[in-house]
Amino acid sequence: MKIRTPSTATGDRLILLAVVLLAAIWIAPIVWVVGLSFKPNEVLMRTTGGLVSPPFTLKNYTDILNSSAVFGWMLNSAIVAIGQMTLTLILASLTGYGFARTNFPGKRPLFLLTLVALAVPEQAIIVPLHTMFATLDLHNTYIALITPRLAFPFGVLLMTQYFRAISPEIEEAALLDNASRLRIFIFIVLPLSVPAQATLGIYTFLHAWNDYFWPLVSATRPEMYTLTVGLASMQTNFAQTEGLGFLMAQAVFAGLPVLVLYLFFQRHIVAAVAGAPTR
Amino acid sequence: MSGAILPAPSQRTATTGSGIGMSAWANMFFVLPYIIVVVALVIAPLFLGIWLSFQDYDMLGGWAGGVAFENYTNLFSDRIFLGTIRNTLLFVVMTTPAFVVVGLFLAITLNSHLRRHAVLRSVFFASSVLSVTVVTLVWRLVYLPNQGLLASVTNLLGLPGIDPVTSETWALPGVAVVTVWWIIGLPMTLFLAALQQIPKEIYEAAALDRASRWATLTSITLPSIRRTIVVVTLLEVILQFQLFGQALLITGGGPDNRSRPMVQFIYETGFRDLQVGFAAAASQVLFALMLVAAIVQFWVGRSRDER
Amino acid sequence: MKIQKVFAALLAGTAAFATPAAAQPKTEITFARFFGACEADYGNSQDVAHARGECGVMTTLVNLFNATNKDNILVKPQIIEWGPYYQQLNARLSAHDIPAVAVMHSAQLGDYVRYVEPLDDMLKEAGIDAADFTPNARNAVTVGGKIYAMPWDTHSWLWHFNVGLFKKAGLVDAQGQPIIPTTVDEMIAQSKQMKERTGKNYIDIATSTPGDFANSSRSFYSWLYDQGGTIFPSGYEKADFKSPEVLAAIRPFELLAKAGTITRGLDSGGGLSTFLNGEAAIYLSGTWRIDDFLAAQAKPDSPLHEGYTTRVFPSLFKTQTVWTDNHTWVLPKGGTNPAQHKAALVFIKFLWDHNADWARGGGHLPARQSLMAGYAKLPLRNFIVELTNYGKALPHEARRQFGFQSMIGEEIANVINTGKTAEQAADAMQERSVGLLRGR
Amino acid sequence: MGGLSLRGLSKSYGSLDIMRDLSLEIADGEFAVFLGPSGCGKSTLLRMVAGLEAPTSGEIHLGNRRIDAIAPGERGVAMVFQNYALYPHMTVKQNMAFGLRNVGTPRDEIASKIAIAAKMLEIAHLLDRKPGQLSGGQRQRVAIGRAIVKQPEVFLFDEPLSNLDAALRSRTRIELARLHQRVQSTMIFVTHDQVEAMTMATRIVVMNHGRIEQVGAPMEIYRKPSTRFVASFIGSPSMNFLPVVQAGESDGRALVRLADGTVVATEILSASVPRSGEMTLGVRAEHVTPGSGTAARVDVVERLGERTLVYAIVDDGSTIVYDEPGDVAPAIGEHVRLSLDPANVMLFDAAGLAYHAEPRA
Repeated sequence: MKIRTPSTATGDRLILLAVVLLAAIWIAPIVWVVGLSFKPNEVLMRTTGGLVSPPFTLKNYTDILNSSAVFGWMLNSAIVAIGQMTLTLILASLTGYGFARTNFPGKRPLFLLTLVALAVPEQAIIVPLHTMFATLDLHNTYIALITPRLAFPFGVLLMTQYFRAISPEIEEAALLDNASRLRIFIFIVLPLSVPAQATLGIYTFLHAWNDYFWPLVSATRPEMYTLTVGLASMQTNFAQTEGLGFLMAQAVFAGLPVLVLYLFFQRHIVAAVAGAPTR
Repeated sequence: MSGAILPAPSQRTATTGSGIGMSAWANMFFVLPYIIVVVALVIAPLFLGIWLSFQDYDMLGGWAGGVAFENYTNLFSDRIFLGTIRNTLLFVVMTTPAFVVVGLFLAITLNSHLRRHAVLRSVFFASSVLSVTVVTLVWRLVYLPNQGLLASVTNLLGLPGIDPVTSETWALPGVAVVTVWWIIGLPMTLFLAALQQIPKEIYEAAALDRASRWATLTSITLPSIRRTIVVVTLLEVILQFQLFGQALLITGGGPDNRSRPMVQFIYETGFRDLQVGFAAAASQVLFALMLVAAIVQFWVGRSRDER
Repeated sequence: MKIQKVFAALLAGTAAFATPAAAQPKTEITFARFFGACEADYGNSQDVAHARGECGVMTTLVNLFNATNKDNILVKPQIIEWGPYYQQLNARLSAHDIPAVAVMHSAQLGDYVRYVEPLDDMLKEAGIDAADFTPNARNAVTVGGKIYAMPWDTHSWLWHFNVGLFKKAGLVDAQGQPIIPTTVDEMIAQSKQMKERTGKNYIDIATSTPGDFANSSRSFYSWLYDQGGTIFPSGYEKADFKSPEVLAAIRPFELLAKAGTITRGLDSGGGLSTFLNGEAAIYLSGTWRIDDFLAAQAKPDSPLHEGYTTRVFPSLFKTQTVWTDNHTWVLPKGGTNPAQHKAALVFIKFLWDHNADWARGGGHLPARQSLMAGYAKLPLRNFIVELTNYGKALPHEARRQFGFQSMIGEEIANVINTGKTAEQAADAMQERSVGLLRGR
Repeated sequence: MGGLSLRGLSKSYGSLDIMRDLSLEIADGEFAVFLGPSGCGKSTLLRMVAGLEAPTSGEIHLGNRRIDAIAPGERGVAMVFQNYALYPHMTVKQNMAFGLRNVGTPRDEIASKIAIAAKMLEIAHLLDRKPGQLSGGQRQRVAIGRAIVKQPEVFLFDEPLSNLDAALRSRTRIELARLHQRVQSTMIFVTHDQVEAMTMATRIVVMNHGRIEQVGAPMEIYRKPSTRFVASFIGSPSMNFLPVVQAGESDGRALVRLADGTVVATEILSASVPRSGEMTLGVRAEHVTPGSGTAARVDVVERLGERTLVYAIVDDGSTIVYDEPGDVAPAIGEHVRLSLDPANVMLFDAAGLAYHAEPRA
């Protein structure tokens, strides 16, 4: 009690130290990836150490950029990821609000259905899903690339929880302000859920962007490849031994857009709504 | 606070009828689009999968008719499969607490507008943007016996060598470490979003009450985000039950089947060995386990809620 | 459905950007393959003679064909990563999204035989002389007496030697060539001598990931065939891993592991760099690595500079055989209309005519007997050229060959990495084979 | 126009009855305060008027419209919530404008209404801030401003002062009273604080257990509480309650005997008082005077400045609080004699029902 102030300062420093140490562990492999991406593949066949010593090369990156299809794949990935993110956010928000704040016949069983869907492993449905889309002749379309991931029960659960935590008085105030349920949803509830939206948005985007197996079996025409499938198709059969630098460059190339997106979004995760300084 | 005075929203509206805004039936339109999607894209394929699990169906060899429970009886006499259940459960038990604790620690520590905190958040998120292929490639370099980074460090410190690739004991923990490293960004971000919902005034009040850091954590922060902790735990359990790529690409499930997860078994039997019906049965077992885990957690979270 | 249509219409606009402008009325055929893409290095190059590596040769071959064929045919490659290639192919077959021409390992052919066109007549029609197939290639594409694929190569399993280490260990003959062990005991003795004299491991093998498990099983099959052994003594619905031959084929790994003269827990990158850095005497890998090591040998700072050579995976038993596999081209059923079908035949004939380029640039043994003499003139190929006569593969009747390869490889990796005995491994293989052969 | 009529309202959640058959008329322009302990149903009643909760049965009329079936926003009521319920992501101006925008009020009209309200509430300089940047008192004003701009027929206040500190609370009380003078709208104010009720109300509705205990003007309720509950809830310090037995009558007025045997005269008509049963005598501190009467010993002395409260213990152990008018208070432990003003003592029967003095003709 009495000596709190100094101990808090020490505690702060200790925690910061722990975080910085942890961050060092976290960033080391990433630095390694970036470092490897600038090394010639032949050198990497012998050693993956010596990151700071020459030779360096940009060839791994120029090899990617020289592929005529790569920007088409990137566009595909962007369409798929943005489409999936947007639609998931809309679906999850609407549904989360419906479950959190409204009532209707059959709400309980429908919420249970969501929970059940949550527990369905991807592997359990991928074969039937592929067959379904084949029957509908939808493979090699954006619809097939986007829709299978829209049923994202976790998103619904997350939004439900988040909406529940918003004070009901605010909505009641809006109700008394003559706002319709939809207006309340759009003008009050959605803006208040920005941190959750940003989180869910990043996650779905990342998931869609990095997805591999489904686009692999669904988009078989090279012009419909996503970036992950396209980049992987460029790898030779011995990529892991002969093309390590190239692989790493691909990883950096494919990861960069998501990282940029995160940097953009994280302002909203640590948002201005509740986090605005009171003073 | 208001929650204590006002009845829960669902309770309130339950007796409302047409009293407030829209009618009850109309509210269903909030969830209807999603329900349609989930039925068409999850529930329907799930039932197809369940049907498949009772068939002898080879992806290329074709359909050889129903076999009743044969796929299931075969599964439960398959030592490899039983091993994957053990591995999967162990893995969930290893990683989920790590995700929650580390994620929480990072979120609480880095929840501010400070520039250096923003940078650190990005660092912890950055690993998530890598694909599993690259993540495992790098970590295999770390884990390489004798020459890898880990071996160098343990040698330097004079510790006994930990060799996740060839050790039956360390294989699964090795995969777990990679997994936590890879996707800690998600729980951290979820916790950050939840922390944003705690009103600043509560912390100010606590500061005025001269609450210690620990007291603030245990009596304000944790209770305020308890629901999120439940949700994150649930999510991580669900996600980690579906461990696949990291195990496949780091250890291949070995040594001696000690790190092969259920999904790898499903993948190998279904997609490599083409035994779709058999793999479907294994999928249903995984589904059942995950469902039980989800229900138990939801029930635990809920019963605490009601107290 | 309606929403889907609206959505599709909306997206169609966007898709138009991603789709290259429609080509002239050419006969387009799809060409599914792995081997990677290397536009950066080969772009639109048609210089097949100077292409190096599998990717380079395939890319320039298709470029050349598209530029020069007289039948107005356009081959559209659909390139997929090697790892999930067959999973994707399965998905495509079940979705009736079928390529006109596809690459296939001969080990897989048995599983796919009812999905691909029998080619006896078509090869004739295309002007491909099946009599020119090497014995190994003929065997590889023939199922039940019929040809189902055009063979493209034979690849096989070798010992790659660091001759310098062998010299240092005193294990070279008068000509300075490594002494090749002929029995298990000799091999173990050599390995111990190597370790004593040089401190280096004798055998370098990658054993830690699924991609690497093939390394152990290829070795296993080779030693099994050397004894005339089989894992299918009584039909293909039941495997037998209890025979003395099976145990004898696993035993060398157990002994090497006990002697501590084999690398443990390396992945493919680690295995390769171990050899390239002169940290092990013998690298277990395939025909496809020869050119890499020759290139390394040429560099003065390379530990291989003192000498590199290769031999067919040595028999430690009564006869010399070796595991082989083949890249082949198949025409999946339903992948073509009549015009495309004709075009596909023109294309595989073109490939057939360029088999020598593949052998030279890709490093594999050619599928054509008539090219063997020329191939043997390439560096070190004289040591391996004979293997197309005696190399063996599992019969096509054996199902789930991929599964067996992984399973056997994994169990042998356990012997190497975790000290299991040959008997324990064989028992595990026996048990797991039941699951693999279950169903259909 | 703005008279509010609640008719036979009942509310239950499942089998739990919150309110049974409650009726109440509130005249146009009245400042009615619903007063009662937490859980008494006052908030539920307010929320039913607002339309945030539907009565299980009964009707609500505003003027000559029946409003219980129409949407909250269309009822012509505005509400100030306990936690203000400001929209955190909107500026003060946007907060106030939201309700008007929802009904399609022209932009310039919105602006002028906000300007007027902001001036009245002295928040004009805060219009571009967000709630998170305001102090508690400022938020309070914004919440009121948000209600004012809608020019509702009825203002509803749900314990809006409970989150303010004491000084701010008393200031706001005055401002609210002033506001009521100015806008002349009907106001309903829910509180558990009897001071708020006494200071602001034109009429107080005391509630307990989902029932109305008493409705009346503040002084009426103070002087003539109809039940022991009301008597105990109103007034500070709380009324003294002493167990008594009836001791006959004198001149038709009831006499009661305290536990120590002292007989106390009252001005209550003995005919109105039930003959049998335990009775409780109630008397407020200001109607107890030291000098003669019941003996007691001083226990605690509370100096409030303008008055001094003395807590004295009677023989039977019960405590009597009284006002010491003089500057010189007795010392603790001192023995005093206390007399109760017959005109202002009241009696409560076992059921809590009150019997009041009857002025002599």
